[in-house]
Amino acid sequence: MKKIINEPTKVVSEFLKGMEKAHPELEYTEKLEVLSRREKSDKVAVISGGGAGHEPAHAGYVGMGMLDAAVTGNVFSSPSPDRIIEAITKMNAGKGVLMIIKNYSGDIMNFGLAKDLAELEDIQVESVVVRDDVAVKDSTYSTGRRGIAGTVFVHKIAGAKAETGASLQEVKAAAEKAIENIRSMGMAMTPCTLPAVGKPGFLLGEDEVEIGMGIHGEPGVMRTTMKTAQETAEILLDKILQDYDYSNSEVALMVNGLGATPLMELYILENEIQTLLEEKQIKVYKTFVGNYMTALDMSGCSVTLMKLDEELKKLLDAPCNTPGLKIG
Amino acid sequence: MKKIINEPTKVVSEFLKGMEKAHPELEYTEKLEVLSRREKSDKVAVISGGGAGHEPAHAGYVGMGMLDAAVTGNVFSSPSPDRIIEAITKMNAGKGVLMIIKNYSGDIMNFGLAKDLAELEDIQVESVVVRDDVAVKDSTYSTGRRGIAGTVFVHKIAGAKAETGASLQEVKAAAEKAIENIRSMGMAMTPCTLPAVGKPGFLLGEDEVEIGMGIHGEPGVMRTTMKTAQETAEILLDKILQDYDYSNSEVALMVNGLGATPLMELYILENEIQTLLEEKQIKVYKTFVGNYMTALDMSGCSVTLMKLDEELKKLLDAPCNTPGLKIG
Amino acid sequence: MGFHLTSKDYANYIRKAYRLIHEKGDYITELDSATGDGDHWININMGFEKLVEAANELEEMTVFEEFKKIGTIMMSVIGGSSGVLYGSAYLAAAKTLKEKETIQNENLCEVLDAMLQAIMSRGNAQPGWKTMIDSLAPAVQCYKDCILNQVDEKTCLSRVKQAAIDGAESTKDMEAVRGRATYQANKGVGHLDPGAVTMSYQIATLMDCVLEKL
Amino acid sequence: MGFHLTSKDYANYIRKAYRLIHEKGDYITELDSATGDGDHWININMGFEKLVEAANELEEMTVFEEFKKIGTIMMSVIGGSSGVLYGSAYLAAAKTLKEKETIQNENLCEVLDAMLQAIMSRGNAQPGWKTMIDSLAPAVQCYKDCILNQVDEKTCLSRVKQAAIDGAESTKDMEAVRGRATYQANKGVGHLDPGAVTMSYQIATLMDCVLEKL
Ligand SMILES: Nc1ncnc2c1ncn2[C@@H]1O[C@H](COP(=O)(O)OP(=O)(O)O)[C@@H](O)[C@H]1O
Ligand SMILES: Nc1ncnc2c1ncn2[C@@H]1O[C@H](COP(=O)(O)OP(=O)(O)O)[C@@H](O)[C@H]1O
Ligand SMILES: [Mg+2]
Ligand SMILES: [Mg+2]
Ligand SMILES: [Mg+2]
Ligand SMILES: [Mg+2]
Repeated sequence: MKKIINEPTKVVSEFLKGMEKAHPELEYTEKLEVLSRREKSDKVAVISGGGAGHEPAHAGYVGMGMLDAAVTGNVFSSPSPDRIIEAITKMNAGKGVLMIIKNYSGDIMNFGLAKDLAELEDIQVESVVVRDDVAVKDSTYSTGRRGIAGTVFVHKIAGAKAETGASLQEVKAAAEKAIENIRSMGMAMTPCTLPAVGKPGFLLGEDEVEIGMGIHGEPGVMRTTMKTAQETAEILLDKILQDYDYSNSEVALMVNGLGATPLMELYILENEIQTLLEEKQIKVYKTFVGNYMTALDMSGCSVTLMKLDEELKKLLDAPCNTPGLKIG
Repeated sequence: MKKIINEPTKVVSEFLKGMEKAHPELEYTEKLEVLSRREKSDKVAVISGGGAGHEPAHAGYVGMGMLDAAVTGNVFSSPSPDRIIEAITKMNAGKGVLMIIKNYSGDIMNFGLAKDLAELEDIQVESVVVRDDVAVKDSTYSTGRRGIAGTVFVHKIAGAKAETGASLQEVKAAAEKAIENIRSMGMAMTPCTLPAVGKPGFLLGEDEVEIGMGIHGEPGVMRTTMKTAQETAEILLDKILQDYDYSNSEVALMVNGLGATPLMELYILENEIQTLLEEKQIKVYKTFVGNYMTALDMSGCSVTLMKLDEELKKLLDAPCNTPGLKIG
Repeated sequence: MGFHLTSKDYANYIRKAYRLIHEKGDYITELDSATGDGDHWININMGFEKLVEAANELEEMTVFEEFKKIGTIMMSVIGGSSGVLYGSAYLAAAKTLKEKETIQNENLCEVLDAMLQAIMSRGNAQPGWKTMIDSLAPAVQCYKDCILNQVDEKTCLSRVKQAAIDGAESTKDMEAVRGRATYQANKGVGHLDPGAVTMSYQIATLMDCVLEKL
Repeated sequence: MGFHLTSKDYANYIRKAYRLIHEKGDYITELDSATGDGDHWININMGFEKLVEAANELEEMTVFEEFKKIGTIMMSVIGGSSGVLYGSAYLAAAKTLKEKETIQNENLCEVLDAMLQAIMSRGNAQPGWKTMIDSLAPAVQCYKDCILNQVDEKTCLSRVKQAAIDGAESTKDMEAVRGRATYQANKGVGHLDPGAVTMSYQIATLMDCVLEKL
């Protein structure tokens, strides 16, 4: 394993220290692994978080127009409730706190417990759960769909809504509208290596890819041979369009890299996706190409669509200034 | 080789088509592989370019406050003079054109020939050559130092100066001042694979890294075992500080990923660099962490320092809005 | 007459459980990589490492305080799904030990039962869903049966141990409903659940520790 | 009486050179990977591919037009260092062919010399600097010597071919001054220069083509 680290157990705290030094407008709370905006504003606080390993998510989306704080767990592990409570109490300005949770058992349980505890302290906390990954069957019986790259759109929408001075319920409603309209689908070409494990968690053959693999290297839905960019675009988009009707609508498109995929390849894929969307008369209002929600050093990609109405367009276009996303 | 591409010979044009679609403010000139700003402004034009494979460089730095156009060659191959002339004639607004060239024989020759030809058409063309890589001995006899990640700072400075309405000579002077004050040093952990070749150009052992490797996988100055982030920071920074005296000055710091290195690791390295710079009383004015100048799918990093005076600070802080860098 | 488990005994159990868990690193990581995200061992191992560091302190506490402390440490150090589940389990178990000086046979059964209820409610999960519950639940059931049937302590403890181990083994054929194995097309069938296996290590070690006291 | 190389002959030479270059892909890529950036073969191969596509057209031109066209194609298709160097070389060589119908012995020597001068001036490079020049320069020198000494054409052409091949071979022990091999600590010593090797392929193939005409 070749990684630019010191000790596997210290990666999270050193990463966040580095973020604080690189971005003086952000503040790091040691031990609790919370990164927050230094200037607390008088509005609904929007927080998110989860296991580390998805950089720039989530710490990279802290800043004007997106998150007020991000809570980081160990690599691929949900943060514990005490960390989450720190973010809640620190950023609550009396208007309440919205938690944006990706749909994983661990996150649901930890954020859920933190919410219960915060409410005992009379802090108003609401939560929304992102479940955009169409690789996983939705189900009310099981945990259901995972939250993946689409989460970044939810951060953007909720953050922009909060900046308008909206109420907690309104911010929550905007986030939920976004969630309703977001679907994603991913593909992995190489495994990822947890720093503390030191070797990849699984193997893929020289010419194999895994469609639908999760952002923690959880097994996908289909293993197949490497396809062309065009075929890959078709496979990923088909799965999304089968699940949700985007026809005759305007969408935001995100082509996301999982960490080790060159930007050139992401744009090549994006080019194919645009062609397909045009054929299907789905109009792309805004496009995002880059590493937004990664899986350590995995190579691969995901495609996300968010259907837009006038409100979502306005919120998407609203300015934001975070290390991971700048608009306006 | 697993790459999200269609055909190796088409990667450059498909990538640039994807960029045009994702960023409607940019325009792609087919065949000549030029990406330019759609709105031509009445100022000195700043152009750059080089072989593909360094994305977001150079096409990703086209936009307000940086480049007016980028010319792309095949992967790792300098663009031919006809492509460069297209960028020059297209973006010249009568105030002249500054070409920012990375110091490689091929680029020097191709841009040089293009300059000669453009001057025959009565277009004023000036050029500056970036040679920031301290891994290579500087020399007037041989080609001398390569241009690597520091080039992005030169784009920023020259672009900002041009936006002020400065003359070609003034823009050139600002770019040269930046170049004088920039040094970089890199390290590679894995090789890169040219799409048309399909297998890595060299091999590194399970625990080996190469200090000073170029952004085309050109051999470095020393092969050694994988070091901790702290040791890596020391090795790279020492080499830079041995070459140029940054003591008691303010600097811009860039910790650049070569393509496949997770952002988390770049911030961990940056954290160590900041500690070392603090010890040496070098004040960091602004920090950049991310994939700015890559080498296809190589994993590794580089560190760049630019010494700042008041003019450079102002130009660095000036707003820019490009796919690869947004400020203000 | 039966056993009396002191807070010192429990601290010793922690040390012993840590050794076993620590040793099984590659195996557990492999299990979580096959159906999950590969971090289960790192996290639980780190949790036990911290518990062992605190063991001298734990020895001096009442069992109530000791369980509360263990729960707090586990919740914050382990993180992930297991952290909050074990944290909730220990905090719930602590409640059954208020004002107790030692843990005796019936108490131990109550402790395990409280843990089970806490995990099921926090995890919103049932037995048979391919989780740590599938090791703990049969162990608790077995314990209750033994007490009901007045089985002698030694036999009882050995049976509980075996039930936990068999329970973990039984997850192999189960389809996951909770946890990351649900994302797999075949719901993880054919693979052991890592959380059930580490649960069985803890129960087995605990039973061994108690058996030594008899 | 000596050879008369027509534009059709030269187009045939292009086809033949392409076959040889195409065949040597792995070898040349390996050479450029060892001391450079690994793209030399891809680029020159692509250039020749385009030349072959244009070969029918080239056959119909005067040799002057043919060389100009080849230069333009090479410059724009090959790119990199080699593209601009070969482009300059062919454009300079074209000038020596103005108003000529065929290429005869002395003309061919002039063509190669013009190419050499163009490459040296565009590349700002000298013989001995571990570049393509180190195959071309000795070939030109040899050609000039043969003409001076009135060596018969057959012997002359064979010697030129050998000089190009030996010249490429001689780059193995040279230290690079231009090109990417300069970035290496040992300046590429011990490795052949890829550009010199592909240059020697072209010269050797060209000489073979001419020899067939005798
Ligand atoms: N909702 C749940 N209820 C009970 N146990 C669960 C639940 N979700 C996960 N588990 C248990 O946790 C184990 C995984 O723990 P861990 O790897 O720490 O968490 P994560 O899945 O968040 O990475 C699983 O093997 C399973 O036994
Ligand atoms: N300045 C120069 N003068 C003459 N030949 C050169 C010069 N620079 C490079 N070359 C030749 O070009 C070859 C490399 O070509 P190529 O791989 O296409 O270019 P690049 O180095 O830009 O990738 C070298 O092997 C060398 O023979
Ligand atoms: Mg996890
Ligand atoms: Mg090249
Ligand atoms: Mg896990
Ligand atoms: Mg080359």
